[in-house]
Amino acid sequence: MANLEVSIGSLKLKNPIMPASGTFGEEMAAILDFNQLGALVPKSITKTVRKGNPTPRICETFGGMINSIGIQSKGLDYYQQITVPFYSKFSSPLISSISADSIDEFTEVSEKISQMEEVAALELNISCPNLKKDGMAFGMDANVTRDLVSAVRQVTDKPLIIKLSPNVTNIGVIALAAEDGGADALTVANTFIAMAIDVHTRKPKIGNVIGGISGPSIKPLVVRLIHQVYQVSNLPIIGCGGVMNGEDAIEMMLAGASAVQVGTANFVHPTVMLTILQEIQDYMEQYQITSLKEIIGKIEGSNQHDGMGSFN
Amino acid sequence: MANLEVSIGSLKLKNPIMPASGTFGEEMAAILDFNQLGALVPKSITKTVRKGNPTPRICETFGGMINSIGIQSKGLDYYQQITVPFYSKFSSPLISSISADSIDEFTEVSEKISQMEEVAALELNISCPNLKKDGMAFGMDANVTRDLVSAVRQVTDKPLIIKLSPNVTNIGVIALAAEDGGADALTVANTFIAMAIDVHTRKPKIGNVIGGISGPSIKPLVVRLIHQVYQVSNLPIIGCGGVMNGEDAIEMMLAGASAVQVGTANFVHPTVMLTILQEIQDYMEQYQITSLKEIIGKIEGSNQHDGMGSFN
Amino acid sequence: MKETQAEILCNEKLNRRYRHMKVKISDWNVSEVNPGQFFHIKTTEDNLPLLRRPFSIYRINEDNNTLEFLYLVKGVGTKKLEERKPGEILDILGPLGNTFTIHQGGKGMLLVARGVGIATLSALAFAANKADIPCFAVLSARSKEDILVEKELNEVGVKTFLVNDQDGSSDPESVRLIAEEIINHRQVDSIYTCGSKRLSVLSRELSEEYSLFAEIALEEKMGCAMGACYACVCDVREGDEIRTIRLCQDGPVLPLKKVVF
Amino acid sequence: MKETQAEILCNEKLNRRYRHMKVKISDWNVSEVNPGQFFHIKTTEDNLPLLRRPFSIYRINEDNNTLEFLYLVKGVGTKKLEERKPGEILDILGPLGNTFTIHQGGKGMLLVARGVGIATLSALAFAANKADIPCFAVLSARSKEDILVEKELNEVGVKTFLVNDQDGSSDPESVRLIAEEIINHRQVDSIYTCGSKRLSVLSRELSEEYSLFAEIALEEKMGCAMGACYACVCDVREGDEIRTIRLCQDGPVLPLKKVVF
Ligand SMILES: Cc1cc2nc3c(=O)[nH]c(=O)nc-3n(C[C@H](O)[C@H](O)[C@H](O)COP(=O)(O)OP(=O)(O)OC[C@H]3O[C@@H](n4cnc5c(N)ncnc54)[C@H](O)[C@@H]3O)c2cc1C
Ligand SMILES: Cc1cc2nc3c(=O)[nH]c(=O)nc-3n(C[C@H](O)[C@H](O)[C@H](O)COP(=O)(O)OP(=O)(O)OC[C@H]3O[C@@H](n4cnc5c(N)ncnc54)[C@H](O)[C@@H]3O)c2cc1C
Ligand SMILES: Cc1cc2nc3c(=O)[nH]c(=O)nc-3n(C[C@H](O)[C@H](O)[C@H](O)COP(=O)(O)O)c2cc1C
Ligand SMILES: Cc1cc2nc3c(=O)[nH]c(=O)nc-3n(C[C@H](O)[C@H](O)[C@H](O)COP(=O)(O)O)c2cc1C
Ligand code: FES
Ligand code: FES
Repeated sequence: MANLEVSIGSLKLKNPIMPASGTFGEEMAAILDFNQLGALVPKSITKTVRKGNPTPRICETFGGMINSIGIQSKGLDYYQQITVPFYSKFSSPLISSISADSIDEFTEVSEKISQMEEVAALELNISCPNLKKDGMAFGMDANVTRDLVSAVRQVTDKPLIIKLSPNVTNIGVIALAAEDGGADALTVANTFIAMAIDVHTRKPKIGNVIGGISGPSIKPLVVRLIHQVYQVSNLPIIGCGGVMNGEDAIEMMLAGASAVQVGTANFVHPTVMLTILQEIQDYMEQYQITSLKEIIGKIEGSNQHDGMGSFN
Repeated sequence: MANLEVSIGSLKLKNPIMPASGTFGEEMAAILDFNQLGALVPKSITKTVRKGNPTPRICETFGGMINSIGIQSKGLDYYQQITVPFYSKFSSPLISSISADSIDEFTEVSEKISQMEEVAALELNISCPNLKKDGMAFGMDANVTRDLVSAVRQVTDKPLIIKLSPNVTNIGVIALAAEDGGADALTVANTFIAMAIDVHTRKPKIGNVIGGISGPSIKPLVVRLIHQVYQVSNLPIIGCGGVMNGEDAIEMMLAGASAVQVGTANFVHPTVMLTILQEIQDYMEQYQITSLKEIIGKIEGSNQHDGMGSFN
Repeated sequence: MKETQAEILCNEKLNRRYRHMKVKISDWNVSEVNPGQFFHIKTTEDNLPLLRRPFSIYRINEDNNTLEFLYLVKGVGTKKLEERKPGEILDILGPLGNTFTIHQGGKGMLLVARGVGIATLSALAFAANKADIPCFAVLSARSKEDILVEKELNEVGVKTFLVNDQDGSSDPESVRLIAEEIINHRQVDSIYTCGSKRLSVLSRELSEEYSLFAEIALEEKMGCAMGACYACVCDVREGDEIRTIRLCQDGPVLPLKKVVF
Repeated sequence: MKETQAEILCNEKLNRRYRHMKVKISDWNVSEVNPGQFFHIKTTEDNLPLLRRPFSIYRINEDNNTLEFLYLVKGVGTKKLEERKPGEILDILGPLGNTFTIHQGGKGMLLVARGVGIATLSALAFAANKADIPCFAVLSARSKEDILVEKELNEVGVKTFLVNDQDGSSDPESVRLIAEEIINHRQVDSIYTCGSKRLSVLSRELSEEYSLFAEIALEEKMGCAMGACYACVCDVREGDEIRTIRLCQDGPVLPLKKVVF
């Protein structure tokens, strides 16, 4: 059988497929064998309890959806007492996704979670708004990103994954800042800022007016971001955005991703991650690939292109 | 009958619907009555003849397409001698879209085209790469944008429309820079940088590796950009990206657009702009709207939101 | 909870706006489905629309292992669903959510349904019938023609009261008169509602005035329908506290008194 | 050029990979369509896939105002097209592009087609038949079963020569022997090719060696198919210069000698 193992820095995964934070939860264990996944990534946790945003919190778009959940969270205590023990029952490593409003809070939560043996790695959701910077997301500024990552790096020895925001002029610069700060890997990327209006009510379709778009419609944007980051950074990349099937996952790996997160597709078919794994195996068989290392970053005929500029 | 007139600064349009540059050409006069359009916007012109990019130049994505034509152009002489006279036969105003590699070239081309009475306005395609800045697009840097717009402002009295690049961290800052430089209106926006890989050949689906994505899949991103620009800038906005029908056009107007460009949809149905006009009229009738001014920017229940940050 | 490939047995127009669909389950037993629960249905095989759509279970047939749904043709998803033909395979995920509470030995129940809200309440009515609990239903709709499944309810002994907007009989005050008439004369000790905010408010008032056990089935846009995404939240009052719950997991059925309107 | 709502009369499987479709035009006359031209077809009403797909006209029937297409089921678009049923309305845009040049009074033409390339060349064969020009066709395919429309061509007097990959008869050297046999013995003064680069190279060689008039029909991905978007470009040699032309407007038929392989 094909070898699906990949590594994200020091973190060895039995396969490259894992859920994207916020699209996966404990309840899904009733229908999905968590032990078959490369890793487990629960919803981003915050220090304190958060109520989240007003409804409607999602709306559908052509080939995607906008969400504005607002990081509803039960807080760190609940996470440490209930969530982590729940996930530690499974053989797949637990990656804890963390959100916070300030560097201090990121550091505090990261430190506490790092002390838990059951947690294999941390993923920092730096697309969340930095209250100290007018609510602009941490991940939209290279200096803030570097400072944030360095601060968290001080308090943890666990693999530190930074989930980048795609809403930037040059993601390469942010990727390098995270690398500088001491990141071990990069998730590329979170949702794109989007908005939809109901022309009949004239109201925004999302209670919070704007939200993040995910799903197959964003995949071409994400493949480009992965390609760009792969060219400038040495860190392993976890691709994320619009993966619906095995070919989409392979496409991201060819662009440079070592592993792939699946989000919105879980809502469409709750066991889709297992289907994707099967399709990856079929692909490897078809092309006689024995290890996924043979395809990571192996796009052909692509001259080094910085991904800037217009091509119309 | 409903009044569909809108104005883009001093430019009065009989209706808000016009083609997006690069998706419209003289040949379409065989099937589409150009006199019914709000304005005519031919493909971006460059100073000299340009061959464009290698094929394949387009590929399809879920709900969209990537293109990398590479501004194939017959050059300024041909444009002045053949293209402009052709379009001047129609009653709808001609907006000349201009691309260039440097501020000097933008200025030179703009000056020459401005001297032609037949040209009603200029649209600067600032998503094209600035050869002086490592090929980073003009529109990705606020200072460059301001300098470019000011330089062109010196040489023309025609309405000056700046077509912004969506591939930026904060489009509001670029919009204000263009306004500062003396722009009369903003087109929001050009295509998003994207990429797709054929997993069977392992090759990029576009000869140029990366290209710009357009079509319905990007509409929620563009509605958000229009909303953001509308909140910070006083300039009239021309919405562009993913409009397929009348409701899409209305949605952009509610977000703040005074007029709307239609691109990819022309490939799907070459007379779609006329259908869209009819659908706008039907909508106005249904809601007893007598002038489009009643809906421009009239989204309800939207608190001033800067569109930054994450909302997952 | 399972993702099941169910065969469509019928998918018929009931009237201008509503459809009735019956599907056959081949790989598990429908007896585990309970009134109030719903299924998250993939309306079309390609991903346009992308997301599933939630529909309450209208009728559970243990004899032939089939499930029935009633739906309003509304937007892109239900338009695709409407095109699906008998013999085709429908991808359904469920059963999901919690269920109505039926008092065993209850004296009688009153259902107050607006529009397709009766889909959700019918499953309860059929169960009441099995449990020998008398059941009364006020069916409210835009017009006489939009009244749904009156016959099917009557067949199992549910006494129905029809009101509509056209003759004004559906306004809350008129419905109150009908409901009070039933409560006063027919031994009702519980009330269930679905499909209208105005009727929910009325039902709550009645439940307080007449000390009725009261539940409501609510709707909210859903992503996962499995408790993972926090899209489908709703505020509930618990004592002095306002708590946010997920309707797909902690609902769709809630004690009427807890709901924050 | 028009966007037409054509009624599908038939859409049948020819074999494992290919389909034949016939549509009825009601609002204009198909006599304005010429061999070599193509239609840009919306394979599905919803926008998945979004873009139209170009298909050559295979047969023009002036008697009943119908058009016929032959197509290979390849990816998402042709899979949707395959599902379309007789009686449904198909949105087609055309006729587009230029046409083959037929010498009036030509002595004879040789068609060299690979796979579904014969779709494009058949229209020419039928026109040759009308113009009383003898016509010979080499039909190359992966396997015997994949050979298309041999019977239809024979019926109008086209002499066909079948080659395939399975028995090796389709390699360019074998095809050269067949072609030279025809050219030498049957009075041929023109050659037309479509569907294979190897056979195009062979055809060009033959055209040079035997001074044949030679044309080729080419393919490239298309956006607008109306000359507006510059997606479908191809390089042509004009004297010492290389020029870029748009296949949808300046093609799909080109003088074989101008093509840059
Ligand atoms: C638990 C539950 C049970 C339901 N049971 C039934 C039923 O038995 N019969 C019936 O006709 N309808 C029922 N609904 C409502 C039904 O789900 C919507 O009418 C349907 O999703 C509309 O989809 P659309 O694509 O046709 O409409 P669109 O308006 O195009 O849908 C756009 C988006 O909004 C969502 N949406 C729209 N209306 C609703 C709504 N009322 N509730 C939740 N999401 C909505 C859709 O799911 C979709 O994501 C139920 C809803 C819930 C939450
Ligand atoms: C002028 C012209 C005439 C043609 N005539 C015929 C014909 O008569 N019969 C026939 O079977 N095929 C013909 N083709 C090819 C046909 O257009 C493609 O096979 C078809 O577009 C594939 O679509 P798909 O969605 O099934 O495949 P996919 O591979 O999923 O298509 C993806 C994209 O690539 C484009 N594409 C893929 N292959 C081609 C191709 N060979 N040429 C151009 N674009 C392509 C598609 O249009 C689509 O935009 C012709 C092409 C051209 C340009
Ligand atoms: C409903 C929803 C909730 C999400 N919540 C989070 C979150 O809490 N933290 C986070 O980092 N990303 C969150 N995301 C973003 C996803 O993890 C992922 O980056 C995004 O959905 C793109 O992947 P997809 O296209 O496969 O869905 C959320 C996405 C959705 C749709
Ligand atoms: C094939 C193609 C060519 C284009 N060429 C140009 C161009 O020359 N200049 C320009 O400013 N924009 C160009 N664009 C971008 C469009 O004008 C428009 O901004 C974009 O397509 C988004 O709109 P849409 O989604 O309605 O297509 C091109 C787009 C396409 C698809
Ligand atoms: S729909 Fe996802 S939590 Fe309820
Ligand atoms: S397809 Fe647009 S120019 Fe040919």
